[in-house]
Amino acid sequence: MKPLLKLEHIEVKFPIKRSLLEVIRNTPQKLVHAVNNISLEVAEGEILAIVGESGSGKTTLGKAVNALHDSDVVKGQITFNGQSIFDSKGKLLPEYRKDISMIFQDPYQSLNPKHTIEKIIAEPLMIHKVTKDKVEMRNLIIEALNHAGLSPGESFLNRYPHELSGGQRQRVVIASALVLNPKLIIADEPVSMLDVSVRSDILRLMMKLREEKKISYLFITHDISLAWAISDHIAVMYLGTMMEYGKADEVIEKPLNPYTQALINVMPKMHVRRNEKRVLLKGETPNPIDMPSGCSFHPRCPKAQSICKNVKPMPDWDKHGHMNYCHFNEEASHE
Amino acid sequence: MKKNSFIKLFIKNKMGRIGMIIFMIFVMVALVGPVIVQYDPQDFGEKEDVLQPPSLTHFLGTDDLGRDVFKAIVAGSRVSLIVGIMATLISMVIGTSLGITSGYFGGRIDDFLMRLTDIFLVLPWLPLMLVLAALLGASIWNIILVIGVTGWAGTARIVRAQTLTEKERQYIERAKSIGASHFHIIKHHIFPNVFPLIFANTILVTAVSILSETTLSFLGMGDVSKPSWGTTLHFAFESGALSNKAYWYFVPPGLCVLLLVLSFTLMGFALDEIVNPKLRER
Amino acid sequence: MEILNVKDLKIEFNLSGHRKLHAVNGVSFSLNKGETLALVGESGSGKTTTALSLMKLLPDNGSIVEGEILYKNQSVINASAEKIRSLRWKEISIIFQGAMNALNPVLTIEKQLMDVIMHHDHLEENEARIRAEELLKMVEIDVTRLKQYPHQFSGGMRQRVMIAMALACNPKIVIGDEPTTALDVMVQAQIFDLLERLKKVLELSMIIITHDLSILGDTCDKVAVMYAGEIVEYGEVQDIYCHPKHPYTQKLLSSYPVIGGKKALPESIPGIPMDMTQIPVGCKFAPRCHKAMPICFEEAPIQKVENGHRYFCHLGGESL
Amino acid sequence: MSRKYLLRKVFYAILTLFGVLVINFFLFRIMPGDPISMLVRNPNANLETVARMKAQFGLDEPVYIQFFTYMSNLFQGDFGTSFHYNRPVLSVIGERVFATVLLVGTAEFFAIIIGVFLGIIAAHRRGSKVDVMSLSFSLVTYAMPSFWLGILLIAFFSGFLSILPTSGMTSPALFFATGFERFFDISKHLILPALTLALVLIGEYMLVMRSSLIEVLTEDYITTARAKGFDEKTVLRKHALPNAMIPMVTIVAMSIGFVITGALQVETVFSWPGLGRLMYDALQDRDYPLLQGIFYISSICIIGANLISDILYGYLDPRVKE
Repeated sequence: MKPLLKLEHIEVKFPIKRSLLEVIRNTPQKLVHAVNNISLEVAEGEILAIVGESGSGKTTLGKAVNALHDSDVVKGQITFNGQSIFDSKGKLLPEYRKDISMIFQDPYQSLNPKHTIEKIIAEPLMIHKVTKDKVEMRNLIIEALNHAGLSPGESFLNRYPHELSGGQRQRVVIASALVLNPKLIIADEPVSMLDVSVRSDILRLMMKLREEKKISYLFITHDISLAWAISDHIAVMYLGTMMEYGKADEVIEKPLNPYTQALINVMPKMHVRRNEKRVLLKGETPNPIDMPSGCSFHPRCPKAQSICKNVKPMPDWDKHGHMNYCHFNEEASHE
Repeated sequence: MKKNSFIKLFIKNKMGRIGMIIFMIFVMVALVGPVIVQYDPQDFGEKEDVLQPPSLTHFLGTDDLGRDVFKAIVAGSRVSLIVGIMATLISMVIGTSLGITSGYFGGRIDDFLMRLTDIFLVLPWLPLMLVLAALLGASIWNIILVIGVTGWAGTARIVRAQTLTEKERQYIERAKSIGASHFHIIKHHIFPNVFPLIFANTILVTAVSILSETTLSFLGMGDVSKPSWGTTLHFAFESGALSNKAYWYFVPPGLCVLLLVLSFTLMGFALDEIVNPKLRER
Repeated sequence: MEILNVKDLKIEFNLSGHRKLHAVNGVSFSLNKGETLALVGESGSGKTTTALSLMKLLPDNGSIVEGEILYKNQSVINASAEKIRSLRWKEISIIFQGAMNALNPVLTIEKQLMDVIMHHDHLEENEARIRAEELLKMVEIDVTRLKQYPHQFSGGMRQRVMIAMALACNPKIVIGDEPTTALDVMVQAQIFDLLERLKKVLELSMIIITHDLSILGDTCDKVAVMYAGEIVEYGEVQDIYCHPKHPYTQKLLSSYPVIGGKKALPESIPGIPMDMTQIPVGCKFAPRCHKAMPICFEEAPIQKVENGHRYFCHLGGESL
Repeated sequence: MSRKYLLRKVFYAILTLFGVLVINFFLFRIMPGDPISMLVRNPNANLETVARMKAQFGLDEPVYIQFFTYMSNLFQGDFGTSFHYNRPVLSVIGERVFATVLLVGTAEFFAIIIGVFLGIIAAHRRGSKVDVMSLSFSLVTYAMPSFWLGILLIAFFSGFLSILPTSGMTSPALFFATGFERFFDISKHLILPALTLALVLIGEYMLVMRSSLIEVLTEDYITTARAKGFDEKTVLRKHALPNAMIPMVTIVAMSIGFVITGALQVETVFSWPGLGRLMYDALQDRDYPLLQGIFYISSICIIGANLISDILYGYLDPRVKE
């Protein structure tokens, strides 16, 4: 089926501000290689999880798709519903903003404390001039609130964000995304700041919206088990590069890439295993300014060979559409 | 936080309450006073009326030209208040708009505006005012303009700092992702969140403006046709009220300035404690 | 050998408007030498307050109103200020959460390690510096970074510095307040792996405060699940994981997707956390409990014990 | 604190100085009614001074040429000649600088020590009697016009208790005295004006120190320090103060700028022969070159003070990267 969203060779490189002195001595412009050469497709109603640690560029990718970075920093082609999101002059097509919306990580910060809930949800309607008449707008808002599980919607209209719990606030954010009935929602760590007990409510709401409204999601998270629980496909990112991509069950049960294997191996499991020897990667994700040569994971990879140091691997796709960005392809012994 | 809880917190704050009461008294005096008490700086009293101590006819005695000091103070209150508030409005408008623009847009505009603010912060403000007042002539509107134009730098710097923090908040990014324009973001998101700080700062800047007006008038730059407390103090000092111990002539006007400015500082600090969560009592 | 015993601890905070916040209402637990106890609960459950009260580190509007804390059989609550200060960091120390700026931003790491060593162990400057270098080696940080400032360290590295500082005076108990919450999964595993090795070498007993049940398997022996200022369930980690008794613990455990298990998303706990300024009659979890019975709203549940596995619930199991 | 940070700050200081210089130039030229018409309105201006004024400012040449002559003179240290004193502006200023530096220096010295000390105690024992007392003292002095405070002190000390001289820097009889006698005489005269200036400053420093320390005491690293078993005094001295002092440095530098203008009021009231008084008189006599010179010198002092505070800030706060 025709992909809803298609990303081809997306690159995001932030220039580091050079001081006057450096400009005069024209020292080379240093770049932060946040995202390098990512190509993805998201079908209608599909949930694609992007998994990675902090510094992997997953949020930058999400924002790039949402056109939140200024265009001279983002390279590569983004096509939505078959056509590019920028018109010939490079300006963003206005209705793209209606078809796509974003849920942010921190429910305490993503709502303006000075606005009532009604004003927050009315904002997208106002910006896109969906309707002039007050009553119709209010009904749309109440409907969105009910849809997001905040029923009865009327009772939330003139309350302020600080009167709501984390979970309720995240529902308001979802309601304000729903009101423009988007086709794609980019959810950047939507539940990581919520108490565990409230988490699955929000996830179940997202799944329900997928069934009812055929909304597809770009679900960005650092928690690979959460990604497995809710998404159809998983893409694992490290230092701006896509290390592995495939169906959720396949990537979890038969991880091919050493980085994914390490991530799954280190995931806390609900049983005592203190004495087992676990494969722990040494060090932390380096800063993406001076990128390691060859495969960017080679300094920390337990299976690194000399080839990894100087040759960039080619993404290798198997017949089930399971991609592994690595020179070696044997499955890990999986307990 | 909602409006009425804001006011409730303000009333509950002891400093805020005292400040508000003093301020209200002066506003009453300024509004009602000149209607009841006609004070004409030109009609000088008779010779024997000069420098009389406080008495029933003249509650606060008379000045070196036989004029009633109490009437002068009542008339002066209106001038001091008006000049203080008007000058502050000018400073706030310039300071806020520059602060928000340079904070929100950043880049070259920010650098240029910040250098401009630095220059105004560095210029010695009183001599600058004196020179401007001297060059423009000592009418009350020039005084207001002069104080206003030289007083905006501090506000600009504070507002810019607050805008920088607001700009990084996630609800700004959310507004951008919905497609909100810069103007919409500033109007609906940045300004409402920076306003409490602007309001608290306005109160403190008014205190400084009143002090500036008094000092300018004391140094002889005031508008003689509309005497303020500073002008009264100027004539008191020039006429040597000090040496012949006419304390009723030079103490009350100064005291009024002190109380009015104190009322603004008290309110300003009370607001600051409410706005700044770190200072708030737990 | 029991090193710490807490009996019916009650802590209250007085808020503006004469309201009282009952942060901890009757908590009892004990800690043996070399054992690691996890205090688990969601935000507002009183777990951090309980831990801080062990060193009487409550903020000025908080106070211990009831109960007893015995450290090596000496009362902590009515110990003199002098005694408490000598107990802090020498006997009990804390690893604060990495995300907070628990390290002084304007002092070098070296100064912050040495000042507590020189204070408690009365060492000379150069001896203290050698000890500081030892500590950094222990937590696998390059010794040359001693002169650097906290802002020059990444999240994971800052957490290792906190661990080094917590071990500076060879304390008997180390409290970890959400030690890995703000860190990536990989760094979190490294930190727990490091703590495991240090515990064996130094025979440390630890109290880990966390809201994340999934990490208990990595480091803890005993678990105390807390809700609204009370311990609702207490027992061995394996016991809690395999057959949790209290509905709240059951619900919490089911909220974590387990790879390989079935994919259905569990029901979450309805309602919002309890308002701690009032003390309701009956069980505190009743309003949000999916197995609540009428009795739960009238009487507080009494403690039930099944070979070391204690829980407070009117439901099943033979009561004490 | 890297070299780049230092270079950048010096560069900005020079830029600001240039800005002040430009404003200074235009201030006296394009104001409604150029200096000549100002002078003409001044009763004692005769034709000869008007002509000299014209030559001095070269008002007939186009503005940009005036600007270049103005700039080149400045670089050779020639600030023009004062009309009133008929001597180079720089030398007139030179004579008066010592008096202002003495006054401002003493006032600042005591104000910083007492203000910071009071601020620390008030913050440390927040809500206690000391806190309320010092808070109200500061709020009152902060709200008081300095010249009026001066007048009150004069009235009090010359009226009821005449042990302290209330005007001038040296008593007439001892004009030619030297050595200890002169020092003692000057310091007697210095007490009241310095006290006036200091009182206002103490209030401001105390308020800034108090709120800065209160904010620092709520930080997490203070809890860590207490958890380490240090007593309150050590926590305050070793962990709280190094952080709370950082904003003080900027505030003190900024206030040095304001003090130079504050000195103007005090010097006028106490007729203290400093730069402030010189400017006041220059204004009365419409002596523009002198006014411009004083204006420029005080701006340089303030820029210098801000630069020093930026550098100190870099030392105190290691997080200030380039």
